[in-house]
Amino acid sequence: MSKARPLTFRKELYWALRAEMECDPRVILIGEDIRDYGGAFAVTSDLYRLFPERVLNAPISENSYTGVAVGAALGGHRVVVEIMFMDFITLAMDQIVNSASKIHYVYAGQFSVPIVIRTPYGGYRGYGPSHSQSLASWFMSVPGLKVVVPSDPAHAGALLRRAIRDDNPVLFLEHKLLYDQRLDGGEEAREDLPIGKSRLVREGADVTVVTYGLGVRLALRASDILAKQGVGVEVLDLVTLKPYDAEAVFASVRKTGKAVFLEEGVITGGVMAELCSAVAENCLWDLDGGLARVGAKDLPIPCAPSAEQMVLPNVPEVVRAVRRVMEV
Amino acid sequence: MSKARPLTFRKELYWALRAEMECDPRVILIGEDIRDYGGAFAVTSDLYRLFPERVLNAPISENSYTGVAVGAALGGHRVVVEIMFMDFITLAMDQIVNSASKIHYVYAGQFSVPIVIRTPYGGYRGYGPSHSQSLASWFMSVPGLKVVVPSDPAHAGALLRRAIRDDNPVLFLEHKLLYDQRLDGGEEAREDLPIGKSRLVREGADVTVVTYGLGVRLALRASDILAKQGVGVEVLDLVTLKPYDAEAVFASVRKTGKAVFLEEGVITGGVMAELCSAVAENCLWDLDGGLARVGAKDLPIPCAPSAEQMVLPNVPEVVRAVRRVMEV
Amino acid sequence: MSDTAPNLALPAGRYEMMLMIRLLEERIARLFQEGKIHGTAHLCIGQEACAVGAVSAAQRTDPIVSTHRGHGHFLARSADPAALMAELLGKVTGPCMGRGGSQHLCSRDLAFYGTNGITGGGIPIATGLALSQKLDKTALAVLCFFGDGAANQGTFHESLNMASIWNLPVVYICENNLYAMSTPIRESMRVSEVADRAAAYGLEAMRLDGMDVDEVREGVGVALRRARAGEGPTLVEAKCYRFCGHSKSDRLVYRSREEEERWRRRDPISSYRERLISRGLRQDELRQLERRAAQRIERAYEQAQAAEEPAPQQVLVPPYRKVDTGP
Amino acid sequence: MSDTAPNLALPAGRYEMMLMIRLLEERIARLFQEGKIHGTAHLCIGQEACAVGAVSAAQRTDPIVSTHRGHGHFLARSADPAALMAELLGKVTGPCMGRGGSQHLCSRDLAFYGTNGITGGGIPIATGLALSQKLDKTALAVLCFFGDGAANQGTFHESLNMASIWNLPVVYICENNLYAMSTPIRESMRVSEVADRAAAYGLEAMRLDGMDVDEVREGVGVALRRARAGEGPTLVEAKCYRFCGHSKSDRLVYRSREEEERWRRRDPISSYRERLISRGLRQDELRQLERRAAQRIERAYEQAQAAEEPAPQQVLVPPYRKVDTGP
Ligand SMILES: Cc1ncc(C[n+]2csc(CCOP(=O)(O)OP(=O)(O)O)c2C)c(N)n1
Ligand SMILES: Cc1ncc(C[n+]2csc(CCOP(=O)(O)OP(=O)(O)O)c2C)c(N)n1
Ligand SMILES: [Mg+2]
Ligand SMILES: [Mg+2]
Repeated sequence: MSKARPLTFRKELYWALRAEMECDPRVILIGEDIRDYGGAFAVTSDLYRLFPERVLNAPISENSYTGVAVGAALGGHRVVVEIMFMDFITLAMDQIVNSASKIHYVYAGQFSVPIVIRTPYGGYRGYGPSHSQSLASWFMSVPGLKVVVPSDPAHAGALLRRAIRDDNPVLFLEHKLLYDQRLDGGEEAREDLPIGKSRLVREGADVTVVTYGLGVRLALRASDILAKQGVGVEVLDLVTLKPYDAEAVFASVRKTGKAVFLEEGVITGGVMAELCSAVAENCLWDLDGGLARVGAKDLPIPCAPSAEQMVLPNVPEVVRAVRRVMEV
Repeated sequence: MSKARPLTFRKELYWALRAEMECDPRVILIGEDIRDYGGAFAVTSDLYRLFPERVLNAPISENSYTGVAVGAALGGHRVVVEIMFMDFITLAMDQIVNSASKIHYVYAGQFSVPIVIRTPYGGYRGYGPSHSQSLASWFMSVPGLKVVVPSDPAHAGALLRRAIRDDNPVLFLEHKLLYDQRLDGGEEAREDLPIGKSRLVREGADVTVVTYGLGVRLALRASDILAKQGVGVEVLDLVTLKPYDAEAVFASVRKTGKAVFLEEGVITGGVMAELCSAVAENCLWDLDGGLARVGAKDLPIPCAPSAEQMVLPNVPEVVRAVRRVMEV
Repeated sequence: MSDTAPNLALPAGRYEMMLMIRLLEERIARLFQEGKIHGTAHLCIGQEACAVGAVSAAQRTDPIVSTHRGHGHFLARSADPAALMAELLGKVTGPCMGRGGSQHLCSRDLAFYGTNGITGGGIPIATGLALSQKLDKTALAVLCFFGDGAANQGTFHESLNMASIWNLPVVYICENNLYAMSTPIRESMRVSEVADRAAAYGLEAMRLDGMDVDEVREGVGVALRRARAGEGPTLVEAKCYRFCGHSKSDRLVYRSREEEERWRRRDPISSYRERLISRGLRQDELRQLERRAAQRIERAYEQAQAAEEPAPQQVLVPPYRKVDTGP
Repeated sequence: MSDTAPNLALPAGRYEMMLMIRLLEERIARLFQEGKIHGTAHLCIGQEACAVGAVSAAQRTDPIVSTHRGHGHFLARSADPAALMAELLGKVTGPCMGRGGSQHLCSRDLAFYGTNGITGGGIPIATGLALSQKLDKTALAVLCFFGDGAANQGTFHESLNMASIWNLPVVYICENNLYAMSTPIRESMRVSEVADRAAAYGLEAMRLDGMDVDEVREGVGVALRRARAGEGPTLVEAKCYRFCGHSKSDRLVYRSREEEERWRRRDPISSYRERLISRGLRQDELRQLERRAAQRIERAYEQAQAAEEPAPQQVLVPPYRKVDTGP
């Protein structure tokens, strides 16, 4: 394994793909411009040179190449699909929801569909309304699907490898702002985490912030600010959104007695609507403070960077929400 | 207006379409088999005879004919799209989410997209995993879209007329089991309700049940049972899921101090995840009992009627949930 | 005559299978009328020659991807009407334990990769199965059924294109029964034949009489051989007609009784019967075979009827396969 | 020379407009390099003849639906580089107040129904606009641009089919620049030309040299006349080449420098310049026009630069139009 360049989130994904392709000849990749272009976000890089027959450039046909992945999975392959931007997953919903996710159960266990759908999500880059969305919440209600969102380079690779080895369809979301993040500490810093397990990123006694993906970065920054004000924020990274680690969330909220639920997607009907509800149903009598959600305003994401900032969540909003749940 | 046959939910929708087509020549209908077949659920009936050029049979091309509706709306028409089963809306997500819903805001108000997407949803008919889903929750997080779900014939017609007159894209969901429901009391029983307003279906002092669509029927049945046991259940029909009537929900929960959130869709990430969260955020200190959600298990909907019953929510589950939130 | 499955390599076997399909579908129609099956189903009465002709041309391990109108495809491959009946009746002895029903009927053992409730939804899946065969260098080819209506779905376009550029071993069989539900093909496309679309993908096209089981068998056989030889996919169009309604609620207002009559005169089963007789098959042999076919269907119904409905612990299981081994 | 917009009916006007597009795109590329624009943009350098030829053939009220690579289409219709620049720079003077940016640029006044960030996403919208024209019996026809890559998207198939069966007044213009991002057309389809697909929908096909503004203008003019006369839609293929990368991150590894050189020799602007000279246009007139074009772009940038960024009360508004009148 080359160590010349520093490892990044992007490279961790690359090495994970490469390792799985090396040890399992059934693993194939399908996506747009993932051969010589190396993928829009340069994740697949030179894999097509190492595995020329196993890296397929698809025409711009999102729904059908996702369906092709399902078929190839039924045929015995493990398929990693790349959807260039999560916004385009709108085109592939039928094959994800009605084929990939249902087959194992509806066919009474005769088949499973070991596909991973990798796709970059999220904003803060001025890419505008059709290239910036965080649409994870839709998939919370899709039975049979798993949803995994790494938030740092230390876990990204192992999570992707586990996703590929998982016999179930996994939606694997990569925040665009994370690709360049360095793996501090090199390979030794890598950590393995099973799918379905959350990660306690920072302990704190006063308020729990439940989040995922890039939200972890915002939560940590807010926590830094609040720490100076004497508020201990516990940051919990869900990592797997579906099926999520309810026990860990409940345990943390029971400890702190209050919680802020943070995501980049639209607040209304977001991923955190589920988490906040689950906490309200299960931990109501353990609360000594409030519950609050922070996320994007209920608007399309404007292109103008100044406007985008106003629509997407930011650190001050997280700080304010923490303050709010502490006022009883 | 013919009064020979009793009015049903289906006929109320028919008359609403007909009335709007009569008074506004810009209204057109697009969908599969909506001409001589009259629509899979016989809603459009003979409208193609009355308006031969304004009722278009579309080829089986859900994404594109939804996009055609968007284009025709930009061209000045009001378009009612019929998607034969809500399960097929998976194919039209791109045009709904990335075109119809975003255009007004992203184009800075230069255009609006007055389309209504009518589609039958829901199970309990043995139609199986691809013809029974309740997928409303996805649309909660789609900025710019409205979502309306009538629960009875008295309101269905006026709501559809309002949806057609609304300048924004409206997703209009019709539960299959409601089509045959009679309008008791005839035309006088019709009631007008603005989009965005909920409906207090039954007053009660002890527990609020928030629901919509066919859920209202389940809630009322549960309420009947609980009334005999001395429990007063207040049944609130959301009617509009997006933007929803938060004030009314909060007011009711503040009164009763506890709430059950009922829907037919999958509980996890459901519509009620949003409602339950909003109540938890806003009414926490008004609660004197719990919050609970009732909905479908996190499974595809099996075809076998016996199995379907186990997966979809039922009246005893609602009764148990009400009992649960009352145990403090 | 022993009670082995009809041998589709033989004309009499194909005849018997077509008859079984017809009788099965008619039985199912009755069960709906009697309220013994819930939900819906799409019967293939009139289209039996397509199913039997195509499936008979394939090897038993060639993957099949079917449609909402797939009972014939399943029966032609399985010769097991009891399994199908059980699935429709929602019994645990159905291959999907009643979860899938008519529109999501699948059998791993039979390499039958599902009927499909989404019009056009199976086309990419079949294409992916063909990709698997190519990558694994198997000698298998995929049979992908769909209707004329599905040929207007984006998946048709996208998938046939991919099969063509990747040169995949798949035979696309369009059962063109002239209608998609109520919509006549002339109102849903401006070409007179679906096969006219093959050229848009650089695909071979083949036009067959879908009412003639032997013509379908031969044509599909040629296409399968091409696929196996690495010569790429074929779009086969088999013109046929459904004698029944689209589904149970269909009042058949959109086509004329004359048109129906014209096609009924070309009934694939009775015309094949005549052909067999003219080729020397004896009437009494045929009658025996017909009796047997009827018995099979009746026994299948009884068997399925006697089976169990799923218990809660069979239904309320996680929708995941439990495997999560770390790297 | 006065400062009115270039008259696209005249050769010199078309030349000036192509040049403006080129200069605008080059200016935008520089702004990216300087970090003055965020996000991304797809430049149409090399494809100016398609935009100017097609738009010049249309009436000013014929609706246009564009693509992610749409600056040229917008400028050819608007002649207003300041509006475009403002939109890209995220200023309130952009027609969408900076909300749409490069990929969702729209102007109601110009009947310009948006560039589109979803490949193939505009095709059904254009088809719907054409349906509107037909129902309203206007004399307008729609121009629908898309790329060769978009021709593999399901929406292409579904929409062209609908336009054909409904006989809609729309001209589909495929700007075939031989690549979809890095994917050469020969790897994404097995027909040599996108126009080969017209027959699958019973559509007229037309093949044009997309590097020749006059050929595009004439061809699209014919197609527009057909559309207006109720003779139905046309699929026009204009072969062209983008001289720049797909977007700013493109390292152009997927095509050869020789190929690029070959196409650059056919630069639509310099070759048209020569043609104009050979037809008698004077060099000094051309140079004056060129100076003016450059000034226009520079002034546009300055104007846009000076405009305001959106304030919170302009951004944080409801995404709905406020109308809800009861029946
Ligand atoms: C995506 C989708 N759209 C619509 C339907 C409803 N539907 C079921 S079958 C059918 C007609 C299909 O026609 P065709 O492909 O010709 O097959 P046939 O029924 O004639 O065998 C329709 C519209 C569906 N099941 N899926
Ligand atoms: C649905 C969708 N898939 C993928 C993309 C990413 N993407 C943007 S442009 C492009 C290539 C389009 O190629 P073509 O249609 O030939 O247009 P060109 O860029 O060559 O002008 C791709 C893949 C997208 N924007 N939308
Ligand atoms: Mg058909
Ligand atoms: Mg291109």
